[in-house]
Amino acid sequence: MELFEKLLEMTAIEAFMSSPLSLLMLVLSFILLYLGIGKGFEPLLLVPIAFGMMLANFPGGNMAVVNADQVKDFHLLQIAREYGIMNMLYFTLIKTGLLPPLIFMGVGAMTDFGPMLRNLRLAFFGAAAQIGIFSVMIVAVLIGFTPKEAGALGIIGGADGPTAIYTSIILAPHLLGPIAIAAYSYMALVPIIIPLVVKWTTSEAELMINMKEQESLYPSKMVIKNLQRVKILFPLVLGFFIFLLVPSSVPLVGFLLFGNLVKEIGQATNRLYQAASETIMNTATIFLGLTVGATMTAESFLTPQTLLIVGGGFVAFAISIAGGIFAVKLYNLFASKKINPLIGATGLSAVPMASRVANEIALKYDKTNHLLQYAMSSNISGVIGSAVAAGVLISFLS
Amino acid sequence: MELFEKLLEMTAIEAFMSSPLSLLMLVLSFILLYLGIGKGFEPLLLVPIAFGMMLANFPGGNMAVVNADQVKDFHLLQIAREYGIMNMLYFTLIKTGLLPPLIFMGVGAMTDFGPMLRNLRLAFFGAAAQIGIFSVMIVAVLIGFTPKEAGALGIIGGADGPTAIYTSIILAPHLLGPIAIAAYSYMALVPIIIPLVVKWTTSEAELMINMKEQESLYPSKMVIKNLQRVKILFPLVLGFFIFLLVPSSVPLVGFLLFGNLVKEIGQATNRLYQAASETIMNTATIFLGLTVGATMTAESFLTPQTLLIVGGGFVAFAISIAGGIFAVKLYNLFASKKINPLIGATGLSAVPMASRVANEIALKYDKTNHLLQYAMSSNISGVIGSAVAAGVLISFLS
Amino acid sequence: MELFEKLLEMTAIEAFMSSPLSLLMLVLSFILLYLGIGKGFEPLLLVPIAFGMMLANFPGGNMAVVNADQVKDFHLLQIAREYGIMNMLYFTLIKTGLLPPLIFMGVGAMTDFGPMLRNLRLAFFGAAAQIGIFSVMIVAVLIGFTPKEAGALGIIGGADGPTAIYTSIILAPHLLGPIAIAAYSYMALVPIIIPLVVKWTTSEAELMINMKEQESLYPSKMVIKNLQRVKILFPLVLGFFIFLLVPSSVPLVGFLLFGNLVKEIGQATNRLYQAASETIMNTATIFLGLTVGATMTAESFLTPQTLLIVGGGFVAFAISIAGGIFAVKLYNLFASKKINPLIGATGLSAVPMASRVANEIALKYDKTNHLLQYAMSSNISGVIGSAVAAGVLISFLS
Amino acid sequence: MESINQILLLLVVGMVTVFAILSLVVGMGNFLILLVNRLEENNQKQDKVADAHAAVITSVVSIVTQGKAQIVKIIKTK
Amino acid sequence: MESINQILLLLVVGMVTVFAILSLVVGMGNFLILLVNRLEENNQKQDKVADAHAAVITSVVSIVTQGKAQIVKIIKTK
Amino acid sequence: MESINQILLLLVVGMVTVFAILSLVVGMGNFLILLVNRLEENNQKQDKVADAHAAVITSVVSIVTQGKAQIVKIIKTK
Ligand code: NA
Ligand code: NA
Ligand code: NA
Repeated sequence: MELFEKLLEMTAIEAFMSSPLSLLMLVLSFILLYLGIGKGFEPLLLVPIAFGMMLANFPGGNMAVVNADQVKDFHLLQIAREYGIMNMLYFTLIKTGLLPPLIFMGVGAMTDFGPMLRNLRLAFFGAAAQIGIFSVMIVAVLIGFTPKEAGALGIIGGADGPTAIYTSIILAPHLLGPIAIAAYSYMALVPIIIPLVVKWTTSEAELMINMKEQESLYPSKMVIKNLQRVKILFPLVLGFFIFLLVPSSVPLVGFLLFGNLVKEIGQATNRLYQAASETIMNTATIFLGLTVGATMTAESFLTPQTLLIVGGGFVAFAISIAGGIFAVKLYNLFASKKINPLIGATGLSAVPMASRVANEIALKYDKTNHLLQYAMSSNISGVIGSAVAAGVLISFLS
Repeated sequence: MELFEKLLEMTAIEAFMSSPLSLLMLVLSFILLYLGIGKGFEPLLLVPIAFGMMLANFPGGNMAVVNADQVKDFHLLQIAREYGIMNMLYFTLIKTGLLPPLIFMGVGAMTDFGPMLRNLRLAFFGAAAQIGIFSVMIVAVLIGFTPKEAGALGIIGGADGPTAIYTSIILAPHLLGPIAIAAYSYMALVPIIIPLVVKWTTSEAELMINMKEQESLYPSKMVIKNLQRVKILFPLVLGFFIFLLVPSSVPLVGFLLFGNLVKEIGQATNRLYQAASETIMNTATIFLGLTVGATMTAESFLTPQTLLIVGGGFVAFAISIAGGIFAVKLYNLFASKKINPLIGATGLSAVPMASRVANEIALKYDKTNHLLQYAMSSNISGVIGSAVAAGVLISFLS
Repeated sequence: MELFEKLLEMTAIEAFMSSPLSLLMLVLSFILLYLGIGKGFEPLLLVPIAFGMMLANFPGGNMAVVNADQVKDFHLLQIAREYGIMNMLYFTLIKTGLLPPLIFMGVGAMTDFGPMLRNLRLAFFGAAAQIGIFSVMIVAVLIGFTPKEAGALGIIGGADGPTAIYTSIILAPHLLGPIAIAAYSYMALVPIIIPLVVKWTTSEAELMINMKEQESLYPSKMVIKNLQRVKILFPLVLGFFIFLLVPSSVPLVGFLLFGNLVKEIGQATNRLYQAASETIMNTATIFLGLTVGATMTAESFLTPQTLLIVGGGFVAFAISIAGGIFAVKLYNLFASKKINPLIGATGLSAVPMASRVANEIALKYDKTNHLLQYAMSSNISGVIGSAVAAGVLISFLS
Repeated sequence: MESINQILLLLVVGMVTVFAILSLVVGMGNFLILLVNRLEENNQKQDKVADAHAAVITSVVSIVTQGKAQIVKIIKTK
Repeated sequence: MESINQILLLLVVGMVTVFAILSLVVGMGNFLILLVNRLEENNQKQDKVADAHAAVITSVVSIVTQGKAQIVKIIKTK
Repeated sequence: MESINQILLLLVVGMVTVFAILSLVVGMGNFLILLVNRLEENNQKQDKVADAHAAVITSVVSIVTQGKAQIVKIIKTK
């Protein structure tokens, strides 16, 4: 019998009995794994997040990220000794805010500003589509979130994973898990959310506005004679102004533009491009996913706040999409060269999924209306828009 | 003359005179380099280990890993300042237990569970072949090792580098160097050890049991209609039960299964697979090798314990192989569908070398007896077996 | 009006007004970017250095590396919390001296000692070309630099980026920025500096010495029957002696030779070669560049010392080149098999640029005088020469 | 002697656990194979991504990425 | 109520800033395109690396690297 | 003045060391070349992996890895 007791003691079975909610968390992690693997919802992030969540919820596995108060003033070797490698990774890579800028460097190295530069005018709509961030923030304050928490919740409406994670780390690290889950899930659900909001807010006539037709009716005078050179100068000059006006966005936008710069320079900095877009990006994604997942224990996740975040995140997405659409409608009231409101719908970012969805919707109404290149313009500018919005929130709230 | 004194002072010559054993360590490091490069013994590990050993034994080079007591409560910047970069790397990456799980993630990403799933029954023999671990542990306690040291010594019989290193880090970090050397050396010597043990324990008739013949005599009813889907579900479901029953094995098995999962999902998580199997794996291998090598200074390595570890490691390997073989013999007593005892011999792991060796031996006795696919089943299950055994040891002894 | 005030407060505009010199630093960073991107001056290093410099000089961006005294006894999580991720990276990766050895590992993995082994005699001139290091050091002490600072300044004459950075980190971290800039800029300017010094110090007759002609007049008896095996043994045996005589050079030379070893072993250690020459190298280059750049704030950079470093660095380069040339001339006085003085000019290192420049100059005077392979010998030995010189400086001054 | 008893117990616990886990590997593996086989039989008729649909996806990706990306594999997710 | 006022102000500040930055994106982008177009027109005649020169570079690299490296792209830098 | 003397001494020590190390490079290099040449001469007759043996290895690897790996190089180790 001693043997059986020893065996039982070693297992996590008794511990599960005393905290049965951990089992619920395991079920949730399997659901997320199903969404990531079976349904293809942002698998690069959802699979490691869900796996980290699973590991964290086995009592005795020593993989759950502990409350920051527990490791106050600990140095990282102490954290590793007391709470294991997952906490070491979390407090070194995530809590310090290191990984989101590194991932943004990779995003920059994989972003082509070409479509935006060819349709610069449309970049405006990436601004209007940030309205969901601030609207939901206000609602969140009204229903009892602190301003910091409200800001972190609102930023889900920026439809940008690293931006949402970075903002949460700084403003409300205790909500990091649900915010990351909500951000990536809704980004994966963009093919459902955008058509829904579009149906509520636009008419068939508007959706039939053919971008190429408008282009030939009112041709742009602008010709780009050396796109490559423009693309090298663009991150430098743009950086100068953004850093000047919103210095708190430097960690995100700075690394984004650096990654983009080493890509556009080409062969001469190819080694840096490889590091930014592959080596660092892929490694950072694994560690970000696993550690963010490991923050989601029953105690930290199964709270009313999580439900509000999941709900609020959806509202923020919807308002952002509607914001972009109404900005286009407003523009169309005054301009003779009309814009398809779908171009506004992609302003929230979720690159490049949103653009593909917009393109598909447009083709349904007019088989010749290939507006993908146009949608990419507001789509990409939405990334800059939400990173700047994050900078403003951090600057005012932290 | 002042010049000559100054020059001499700068060199390591005087220091070597006061610690001539360091020269012996250099000779050992060159022998290991010869084995790794000239003889092809696990060069990926033995070359960096030997090089780290060489660097560590030049007095004044500041590359030897110091005793953990000397850096008690130091944070890593202090360690770097006082004891240089090798200690910084060692105490951050190894002493915390970080690298072995990361390497196991890579092992998982390079492991195909297919051969095991196609011959599941044979996976049992990966359990019997762990007996060497526990037998040698008992002997070690009897001859005076502490239980923790004995557990770390026994785990050499698991024939799995990262598992042995991880267990040593936790149970007996002062023995890490010789245990790592013994583990990787005997894994390299599997082509010599397995034939030896097989000769001692099996008859020619047994070695002539033809697996494919048995298969056609007693065909299995099981058909796998979608191996890919099974391979995705397998790490998840298996993980659930292992983590539940042996939560202390989560750092090893959890990362192994995560690496395997991102491989099997395929294109959707290819970036994670790249990071796990290349970027992280290769980088971790360099740092693991160099720092483990750098723990082997004359004081820490030239002890009677090292000889006992080298001897005990060999015995553990031999017993594990014999354990697997006898388990097959026992099975054959009762079953009509016979199994070649070589399938048991590969249960200790040392993937895939052990399977190749078993295959070669079988072919010597029967030119049609290609049992590689069968051997891989117990071979791979032996990896899980020893990781679980390590979890049990850690859970009971640490 | 409150709105406008709030907006202004968020920006860096007011801060720039109180520290207008930061604007000058931004101008300098754009000049460096122009040199790196537009002129192709060592873009792999100058682009990240310049970008880091730009980020650091936006007040409020929290990207400037602070004085080491400010973070005395801080552990890295504290540094991250108080001073942001750039300081975290700097104090973990640079101040500890970690990255230059890792980069040297990559340099080793990309260096082929073949040309040097085929023309071993010429390797001597890599020694003479280190004279610039020590001469400028003496001058620097005379004009008021401390010996440590003088050593760090002199090492620019080694024409080797990682060596210069490593030496500065240890001897004079407050001068790291300008020394790194000077080292990489003059390495990029080698196509201008070498011809200049050659013109001042050599006659046309000397430049017309045809290496292949000399070779056929006085053929070498040495034949290499198995270059591959020599190349594997070479780093090991050479390492033994260098580590014995100058143990303080182990962090640089040890990692260089390890990288070279895993390259020369070939397929068996290909994974380590990949990690050394790609994964670690590229990642380290990004972080080295950005953080070194981020040390250059107006306060730390706009000092008289910076001008002296820029001037002294040039003098060190010139003296080193002349040193190599005069060593050849001296040799030619006594030997009948003459050597083209351009072989001496490449001894300072700046591999492989210096050799290409020497080759081009030689071809101007004699269209058949392809001396590239010969120049590579002294060129590569110059890397070892300056790493050893750095070891001596560190050993005596730190 | 106490210590030796503990260590002997550890041998038993260890081998029992290892056998238990590898039994689970075998059992679970067989169960998963059967489960997936069952699912396969049900889904077999509807499990191909229509060729026409695939062609559209391929061409869209080609446009978006200006020919830099290509479709390696299309997985039906619903 | 204080807090709500602050948050409303933050909405205004935030949206103003985002619009300002994206106006800069548009303005700056147009300016850069025009600037580069102007530079292009001036440089157009002298902007090709002579084929002869390229051949020399290619062969030198091939010698230095013993055929292991190849010229991917030659950029004129002055 | 003390300091200047030290620095001058450092110049001498430094250059002497650098010359010593590079002499070792030359000497050691020549020694290794001769040593390896000698070894080569002795081993020359027995230094090839038999083609038949290589074919077996290649096919085994191909089976084990289901065609995913290929033999890049076979080194004789004993
Ligand atoms: Na956005
Ligand atoms: Na094993
Ligand atoms: Na040099």
